[in-house]
Amino acid sequence: MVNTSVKIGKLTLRNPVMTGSGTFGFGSEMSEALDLSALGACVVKSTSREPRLGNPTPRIIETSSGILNAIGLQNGGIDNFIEEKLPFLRQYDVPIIVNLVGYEVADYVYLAERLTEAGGVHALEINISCPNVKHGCDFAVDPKLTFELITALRKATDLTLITKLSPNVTDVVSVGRAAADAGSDALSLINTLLGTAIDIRKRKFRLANVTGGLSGPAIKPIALRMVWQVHQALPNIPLVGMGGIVTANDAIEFLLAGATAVAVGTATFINPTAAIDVANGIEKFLAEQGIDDVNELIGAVTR
Amino acid sequence: MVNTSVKIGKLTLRNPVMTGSGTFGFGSEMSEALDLSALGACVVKSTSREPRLGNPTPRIIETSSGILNAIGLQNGGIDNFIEEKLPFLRQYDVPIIVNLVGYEVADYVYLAERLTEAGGVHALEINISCPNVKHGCDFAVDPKLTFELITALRKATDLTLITKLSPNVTDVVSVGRAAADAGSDALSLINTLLGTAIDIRKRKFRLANVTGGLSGPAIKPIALRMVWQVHQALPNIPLVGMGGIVTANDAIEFLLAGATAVAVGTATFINPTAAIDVANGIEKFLAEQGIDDVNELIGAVTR
Amino acid sequence: MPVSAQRYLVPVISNDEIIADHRVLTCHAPEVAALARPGHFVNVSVGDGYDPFLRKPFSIYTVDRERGEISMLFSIVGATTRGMAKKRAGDEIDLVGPLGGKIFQPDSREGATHVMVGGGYGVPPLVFLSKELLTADPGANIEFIIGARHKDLLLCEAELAEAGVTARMTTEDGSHGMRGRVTDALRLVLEEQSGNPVTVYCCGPTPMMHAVSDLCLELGAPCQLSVEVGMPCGMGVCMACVVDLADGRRVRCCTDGPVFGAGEVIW
Amino acid sequence: MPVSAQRYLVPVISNDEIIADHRVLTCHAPEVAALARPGHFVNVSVGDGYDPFLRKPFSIYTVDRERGEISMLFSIVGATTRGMAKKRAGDEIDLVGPLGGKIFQPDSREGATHVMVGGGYGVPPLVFLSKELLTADPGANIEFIIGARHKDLLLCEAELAEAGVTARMTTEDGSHGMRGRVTDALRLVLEEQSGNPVTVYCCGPTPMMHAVSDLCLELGAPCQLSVEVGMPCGMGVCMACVVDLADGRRVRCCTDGPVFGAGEVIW
Ligand SMILES: Cc1cc2nc3c(=O)[nH]c(=O)nc-3n(C[C@H](O)[C@H](O)[C@H](O)COP(=O)(O)OP(=O)(O)OC[C@H]3O[C@@H](n4cnc5c(N)ncnc54)[C@H](O)[C@@H]3O)c2cc1C
Ligand SMILES: Cc1cc2nc3c(=O)[nH]c(=O)nc-3n(C[C@H](O)[C@H](O)[C@H](O)COP(=O)(O)OP(=O)(O)OC[C@H]3O[C@@H](n4cnc5c(N)ncnc54)[C@H](O)[C@@H]3O)c2cc1C
Ligand SMILES: Cc1cc2nc3c(=O)[nH]c(=O)nc-3n(C[C@H](O)[C@H](O)[C@H](O)COP(=O)(O)O)c2cc1C
Ligand SMILES: Cc1cc2nc3c(=O)[nH]c(=O)nc-3n(C[C@H](O)[C@H](O)[C@H](O)COP(=O)(O)O)c2cc1C
Ligand code: FES
Ligand code: FES
Repeated sequence: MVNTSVKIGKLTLRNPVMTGSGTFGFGSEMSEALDLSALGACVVKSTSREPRLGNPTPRIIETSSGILNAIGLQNGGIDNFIEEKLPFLRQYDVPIIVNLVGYEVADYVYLAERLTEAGGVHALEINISCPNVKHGCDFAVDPKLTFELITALRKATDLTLITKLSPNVTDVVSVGRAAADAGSDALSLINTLLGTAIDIRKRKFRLANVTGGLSGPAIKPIALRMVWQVHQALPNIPLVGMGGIVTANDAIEFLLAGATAVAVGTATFINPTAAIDVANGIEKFLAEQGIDDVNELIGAVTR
Repeated sequence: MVNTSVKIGKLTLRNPVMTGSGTFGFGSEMSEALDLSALGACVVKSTSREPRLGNPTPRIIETSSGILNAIGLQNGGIDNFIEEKLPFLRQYDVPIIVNLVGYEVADYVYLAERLTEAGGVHALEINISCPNVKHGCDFAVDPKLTFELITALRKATDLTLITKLSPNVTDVVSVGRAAADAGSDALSLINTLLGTAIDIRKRKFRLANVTGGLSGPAIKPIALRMVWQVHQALPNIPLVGMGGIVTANDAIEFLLAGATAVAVGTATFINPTAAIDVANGIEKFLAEQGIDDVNELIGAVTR
Repeated sequence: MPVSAQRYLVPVISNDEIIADHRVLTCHAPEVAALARPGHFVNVSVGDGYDPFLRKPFSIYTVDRERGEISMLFSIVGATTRGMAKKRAGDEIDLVGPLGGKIFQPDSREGATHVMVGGGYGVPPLVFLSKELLTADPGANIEFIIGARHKDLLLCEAELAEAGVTARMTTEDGSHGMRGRVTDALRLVLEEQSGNPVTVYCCGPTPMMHAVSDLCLELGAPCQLSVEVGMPCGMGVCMACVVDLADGRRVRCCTDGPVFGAGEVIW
Repeated sequence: MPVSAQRYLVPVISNDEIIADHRVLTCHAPEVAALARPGHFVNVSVGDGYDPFLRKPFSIYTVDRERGEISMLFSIVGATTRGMAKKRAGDEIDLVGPLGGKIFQPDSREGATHVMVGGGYGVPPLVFLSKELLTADPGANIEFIIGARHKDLLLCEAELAEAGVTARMTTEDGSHGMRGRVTDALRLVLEEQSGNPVTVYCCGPTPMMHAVSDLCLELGAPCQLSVEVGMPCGMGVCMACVVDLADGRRVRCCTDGPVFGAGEVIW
């Protein structure tokens, strides 16, 4: 038997494949399309203190091998999440990771406390890197602010903390190190790359929000490079790699680069069962290659 | 008649379409495939002080809607360029832009002086941003170093100076501003985004150099966003926009975002006449839309 | 509402041009055929690579549950529809579906008249709906209005005739049927039907649906509109397809719709 | 050397499977046919989108200058060759070419024997070369050696017979022809020819070419090898296809080659 389970902080995942926040709704939407319990973990859409209506439409447009999104973090707010979404998810035997977003440290701390208290949440992913809201990037581009935020969160909760890094920086390692130093149990990377597109006849931006975040296969080489860089610099902190993963082969590249787990984001839009297909594909690859533990792959790339 | 000519520093181009350095050799290779005189300008491969053998192979691999390259600046050195390549190019009625690369300020100054003296060179593109050589990124990620480099070059030559910016930074505007303040006549952007890819069966990087630069349509949204950001912040300096341009429509997006000219890079690999097809396509678009001057498009995007 | 979004790689049975740049592609997809109801759509991908990356939604046009076949009627506008146009019998096509949360709800009142108003590729789901109504009740009262700019763009007239439905055609240039817009014909129909229970079902270009919606509100006729917006996922998870409702909610078109009532949507 | 790299969108004439996962695609490309010589290749693109982005090189296999047709023999391994496999007569294919700087240089010495050594899709350009030699001189001495692991993988035996060339087949498992490798047959041929002017032309998998090159150096036979490395542009501008030469130069395979002499290349 092949072992596919990995550990992220205190959390043991049955396989290394999670969903990408914002690409899998709150889980319930997909509960008939696939078996949620077959996921390594279910990461839900960013949740904020108050409900948010998000940006005007168009919110997503297509680019070559990718999409630009500027959803603007539409969500029902923390009360709605705890009352309406969490009870449904608790039915499933799957780790639930809630992605948090806020304007300031106090927002994040409040959310972390509420979710710790609510019970049934296994880890928090800290979105310090959403490029689509005012001040959304403040934390992610600044190691010092990141350190402060994660320090405060570390005091507020015992839940596994995963800090989600932005790729829109010169030095992703320094931000990752700040989060690790402040007590983050793991890092996830990458969030989307800031981009835009223009309708040449209308002479207008194709997204109502002007810019959006680029995701999908187009960004995979960049994401993989960043995962590798961070793993080289910080080999002891588990990484959740993401950015353009569509197939098991893509995911295995991330594992070899140093990710302990991966997330499947945009790919779910074109293949509803992408996350589970990737998990199954990894298992098949291990069997094929005669590898009995997925952990052997982690960081195993050589020059 | 539609006017397609634009100005970059002291240089007037018959149309806004250049070739991308490193994707068009030294011009001579393509002289039978297309009419060099139909280009807005011919930008040649990076030239260094001494000949360079570049990196081991594989040097280019394919990714979704893009490629990763780690050529490592193979070139014959400045003597070879002036003796062997320049005389050929001088035969054509086309502005010649030489892309320079060096390890330190003195290298760049030396190259600029040699090329100014040689005659027949119309502008210098300063590659401060090649991610494939040791220290290759030092200038491009640091506004202060960029300012010093361009200041020294400004003293060394009267040729039009175009500083080529790297996208692998948190704040591309600050580097662009430093170059402009130091006297760069124009800015070109973007160079490639640092990425990697792994062969999962061999557990090895697919590029001999481990990482390489991502180019092609995959990066277009990021390039376009950066051109727009820099144009918003520095509306008075002409920009040469590039990154994923394949068609005239792509180029027009860059013009609308604020580029005065564009460069067609990787697209030449799949369509030898891409640069000229783009130039012709822009002219056709202008005619179709009843616009009599291409300059009307520059920065004309609205929200 | 969760969707039973399943992916199917299925063989194409036929692919025929019906009018210029419009084709009907039929494929063997028994699982989809079994579940499909009028207003449902499927998300189609034609390529092997990731450019274009997203699937594109197409309404289900005909369903043959016995043979396990469904068809889509599409107009060739971009990469996916160009790729669909190239498919030949025996080729594979990649579908996710059936998708759609709130679809057409047939008016079940005694003697109700069902008024279909369609334009462009909005007509096919209404043909599907009409056939389902007639299957359930061969005596169902159906009025069908199809609008187009020109007679060469009118769709499905023959198919409806075959099903026993005589459609009223309107063309903006008068080249076939009544000169004018679908709303001109709809006003006549609704006046004819005044006093009877009636429901309008509408699918077509947004300006047309907006006008139909306004007219139905004016005349007090219940109206169901299948709203079209870009749908990157079609499964309720991306939050890109949102529409603003009169009650202040911002909901997903794909799973909270795509069928909404007149007056419900803010245009 | 500048290449006259021109792009052509041309119709496919036929596309036939010859052995498992290997096909010959013929298209109408008169400009390419007019210029093509043995050792030239064309850069092919099959998709509409940008994934895969790059073209892929394929040797020119047959040329019918009268009809303006060329063909390529390809083995199905990835996106481009899968796309080529799907093309049917009448479909379009997108080519750039003919490409190649230094191609095969026929030995022009009186009475020279031309020894072809090919494996896999390295055989077709040598078939082209043999036919050209025979057209120029119907009495040309041609020895042709084809190697494969198993008889089901041997290519072009019948086509060569038709052209009047009896190829020596070698299979690693002895399932057809001589058991062994091409170098075993080559050693025999070169010994038979000892004293005569002879040139070896070789194209095949790199390990095979390496072995052939070593043998020719050992036996002092002139040898031309068509080297295969990844070629992102094929036109000499990307600098990715470099090979290191014994004289210390690092040159482009596409335009400074792809044909090099034994001893010239560092393997
Ligand atoms: C619920 C639903 C049901 C539908 N049912 C049908 C149906 O039954 N039949 C049918 O034919 N269609 C239907 N559609 C519409 C169909 O999904 C779209 O037309 C789809 O975009 C076609 O995909 P494509 O790849 O061919 O075109 P796309 O490439 O997506 O192009 C679509 C349109 O967008 C424009 N466009 C593309 N790229 C750009 C750009 N860069 N800048 C500006 N404009 C651009 C194109 O010119 C074109 O007009 C339906 C849509 C919805 C939401
Ligand atoms: C001068 C020249 C002439 C040639 N002539 C011919 C010819 O006549 N006939 C012919 O059949 N071929 C020929 N080739 C080879 C042909 O160009 C290549 O096989 C080409 O790559 C096929 O394209 P593809 O898109 O089908 O396969 P690709 O997708 O490019 O795959 C090619 C190989 O690379 C592997 N590969 C792809 N992606 C990855 C990855 N992510 N990691 C690791 N490995 C990967 C695949 O498994 C496969 O084995 C020639 C090559 C050269 C240089
Ligand atoms: C439509 C969409 C919405 C997203 N929303 C969020 C979000 O709310 N919070 C977050 O941290 N990341 C969000 N992301 C980023 C993804 O979780 C992921 O980091 C990114 O898309 C890269 O992975 P991918 O290429 O597999 O999609 C979103 C991505 C997309 C495409
Ligand atoms: C193979 C290759 C080699 C390149 N070499 C250079 C170089 O020598 N100097 C340089 O400034 N940029 C170089 N570039 C970067 C391009 O000039 C351009 O900035 C980048 O590729 C983005 O444009 P594109 O997507 O149109 O290719 C190279 C790019 C490629 C693909
Ligand atoms: S299309 Fe994604 S939520 Fe509706
Ligand atoms: S393939 Fe680009 S230089 Fe040879």
